[in-house]
Amino acid sequence: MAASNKYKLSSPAAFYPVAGRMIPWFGASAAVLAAIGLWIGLWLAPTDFAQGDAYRIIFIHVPAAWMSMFIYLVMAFWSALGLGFNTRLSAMMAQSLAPTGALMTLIALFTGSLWGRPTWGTYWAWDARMTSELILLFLYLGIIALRNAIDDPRRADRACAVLSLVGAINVPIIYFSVRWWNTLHQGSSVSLSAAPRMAAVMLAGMLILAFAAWFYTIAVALCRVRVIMLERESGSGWVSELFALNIVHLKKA
Amino acid sequence: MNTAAPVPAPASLADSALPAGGIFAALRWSLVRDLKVAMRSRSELGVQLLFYIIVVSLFPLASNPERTLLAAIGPGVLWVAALLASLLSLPRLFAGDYGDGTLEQIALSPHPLEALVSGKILAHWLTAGLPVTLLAPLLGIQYAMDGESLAVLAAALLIGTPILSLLGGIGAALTLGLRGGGSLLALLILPLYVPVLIFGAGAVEAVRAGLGATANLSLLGAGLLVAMVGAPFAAAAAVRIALD
Amino acid sequence: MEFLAMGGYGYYVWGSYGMTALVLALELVSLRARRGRAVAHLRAGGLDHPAAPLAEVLR
Amino acid sequence: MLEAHNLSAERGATRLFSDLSFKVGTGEALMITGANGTGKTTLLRMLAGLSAPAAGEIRWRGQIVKPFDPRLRGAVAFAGHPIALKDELTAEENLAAAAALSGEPASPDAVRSALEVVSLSRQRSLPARVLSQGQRRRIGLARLTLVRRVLWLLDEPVTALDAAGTALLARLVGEHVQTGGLAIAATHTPLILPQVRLHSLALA
Repeated sequence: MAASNKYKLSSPAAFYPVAGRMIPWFGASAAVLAAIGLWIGLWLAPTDFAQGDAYRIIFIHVPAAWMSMFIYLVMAFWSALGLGFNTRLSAMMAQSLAPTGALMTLIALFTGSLWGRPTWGTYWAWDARMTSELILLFLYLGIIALRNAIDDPRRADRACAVLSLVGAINVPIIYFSVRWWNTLHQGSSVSLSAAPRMAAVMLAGMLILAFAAWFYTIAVALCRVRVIMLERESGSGWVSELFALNIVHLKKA
Repeated sequence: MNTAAPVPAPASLADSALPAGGIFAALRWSLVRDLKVAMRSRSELGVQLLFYIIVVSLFPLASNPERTLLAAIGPGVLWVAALLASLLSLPRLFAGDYGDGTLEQIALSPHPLEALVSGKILAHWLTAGLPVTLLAPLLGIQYAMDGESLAVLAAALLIGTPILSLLGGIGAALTLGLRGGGSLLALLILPLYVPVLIFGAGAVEAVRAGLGATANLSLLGAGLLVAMVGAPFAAAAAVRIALD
Repeated sequence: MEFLAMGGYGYYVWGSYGMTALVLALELVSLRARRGRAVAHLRAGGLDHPAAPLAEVLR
Repeated sequence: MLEAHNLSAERGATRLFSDLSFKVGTGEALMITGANGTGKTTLLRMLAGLSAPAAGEIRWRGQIVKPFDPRLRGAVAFAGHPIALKDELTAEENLAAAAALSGEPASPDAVRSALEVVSLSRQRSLPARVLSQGQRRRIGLARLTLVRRVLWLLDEPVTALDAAGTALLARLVGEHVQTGGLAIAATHTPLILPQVRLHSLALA
């Protein structure tokens, strides 16, 4: 039974080399898109009359914020798949996305606060979107902490899957309640969404950088999932076979 | 020695039929049993209630007890303390049964685990959430809150604290038997408590601002309905995962 | 050098871009280190606990 | 009829046992022996439907059962380690709760007679906290007689039992199996079960 699904993509043994081949492609396209995006954001886009050049931070802040939300939903998707069909690979994919998602949230937070300083005069103004990002960061850290607290990989996969699904249901509720709370107290004057009117070139810059971030995330996630496989499948045959070959190869060279 | 043992005819239940009484029998079983166990260790309940009182009384010491300031921070303090009190009493929900092996018997019962878990969550609310709800208005007087906001505070807590128990039940089941369970549980669950905190404390704020709290209370009510339907399933799944 | 000044907001703009680049670089470095540890662990026979006798490990 | 087909189990990265197959029919008992850490308890928990095997499948009455399968939950009485008792509740309350949990609530005198079988009627209203390990094990036996289940899964049932207790255990298991039940026990000291078709399975 094991031999037949060795070549089905859902088995780690078959996915390991395939992921290996895909990583350079995603990495390269991420680099190219990032270069174009940065060139637009830092050079091509005109200086804004109100915020001067400080607004250029949105070319990093907005894509990172988008990605932090998007990665969480993709993670919840893989978790649901892993929980539903009991496939180890999808659970490993969910596990590999969490750190990058947390980092994207972190980037969104500190670029947002660095942008807030010149525009509102303070690093943190309890703006609706920034507050929701902060809570999203806690959700990510909760999943990573739960993952580290459980030794048995199978239980860790399923527990983190339940947590990320419960979290995914709560993310829109949290965003809605924080926005409600924000408008109730501060009104919309102090809000990041009061970005300068969106010239076409700026939107293009942000979209390109968003895709760059997405390809970067895929490349990193594929790298990490391969490492997770090495860590977890060390008992199974294909890993030792993989490394037995390397060792022999090394001896010959 | 004693009379011949009654030879049990090994009748097993019809293969997958729900036992008599269906989900309410299951819910009642775990509710009554958990309340009986809780009543037998009443002192622990008292200590957790004292925790709520102490935390609430600390804040005036940390700021100048000037009445208008206290009235402004009152709802927030009473609500955050309610979150922490609920969090503190959550391990009682499953950890005892997990430790003494009864959780396995509950999970292996023909009764639906979701109903059994709901009964336990209801018992937790009755012994943790409800006392806090009844106590909060009294403590609100310490915070120079007028009668109307105290009433809305009690109403918001009455609807909000069951949500805390329901969401908390999921977290308690997920962190069963883990190292650093307490703080891990806080990290997992407090972000999910944020909407309840916002609408709960917001209800009292809205009344003080003269806007009326119906919007906040109805949103809390909607949250409660969703949590009542969804949380037991997530918690039951988490229990099964923990027992694996 | 006007480009670097960013209209006086250089600190914030380059701060943001610099920190982002730093964070991403750290992620890649830590991932490579994690892979190195996993491979070394496999090369050492893939046993969960170190193969060396306990006494030697504790020393 | 309980069948296991090439079951295997893992704990962390190490494999406990693999390709384990056996059959236990009605009126039969199976003794599982093996040193500590060979996976006896893991196997019993798998058969009870508490945990999923790493590979292989379990059939109950010819149908494959997944963990927490309702069919299995209606048929299994699992006496694990530790005995499932609430320290705060009395012996009687624990038994009544266990019976109600099993879906067939027992009348107070049924509970009392079950306690009498294991000669614990004098300790009827003592909280389980104050009972000795042997007495707690006897309440576990009383639960087996009270909660009528076809498949008994017993994990180290003899521990902490005195000679009389062990004899009582053997008699109860024997009667259960002879009246068309099944029993699987993980044990170090083999149980002497007269006139019972006994299989044994050693885990290495």
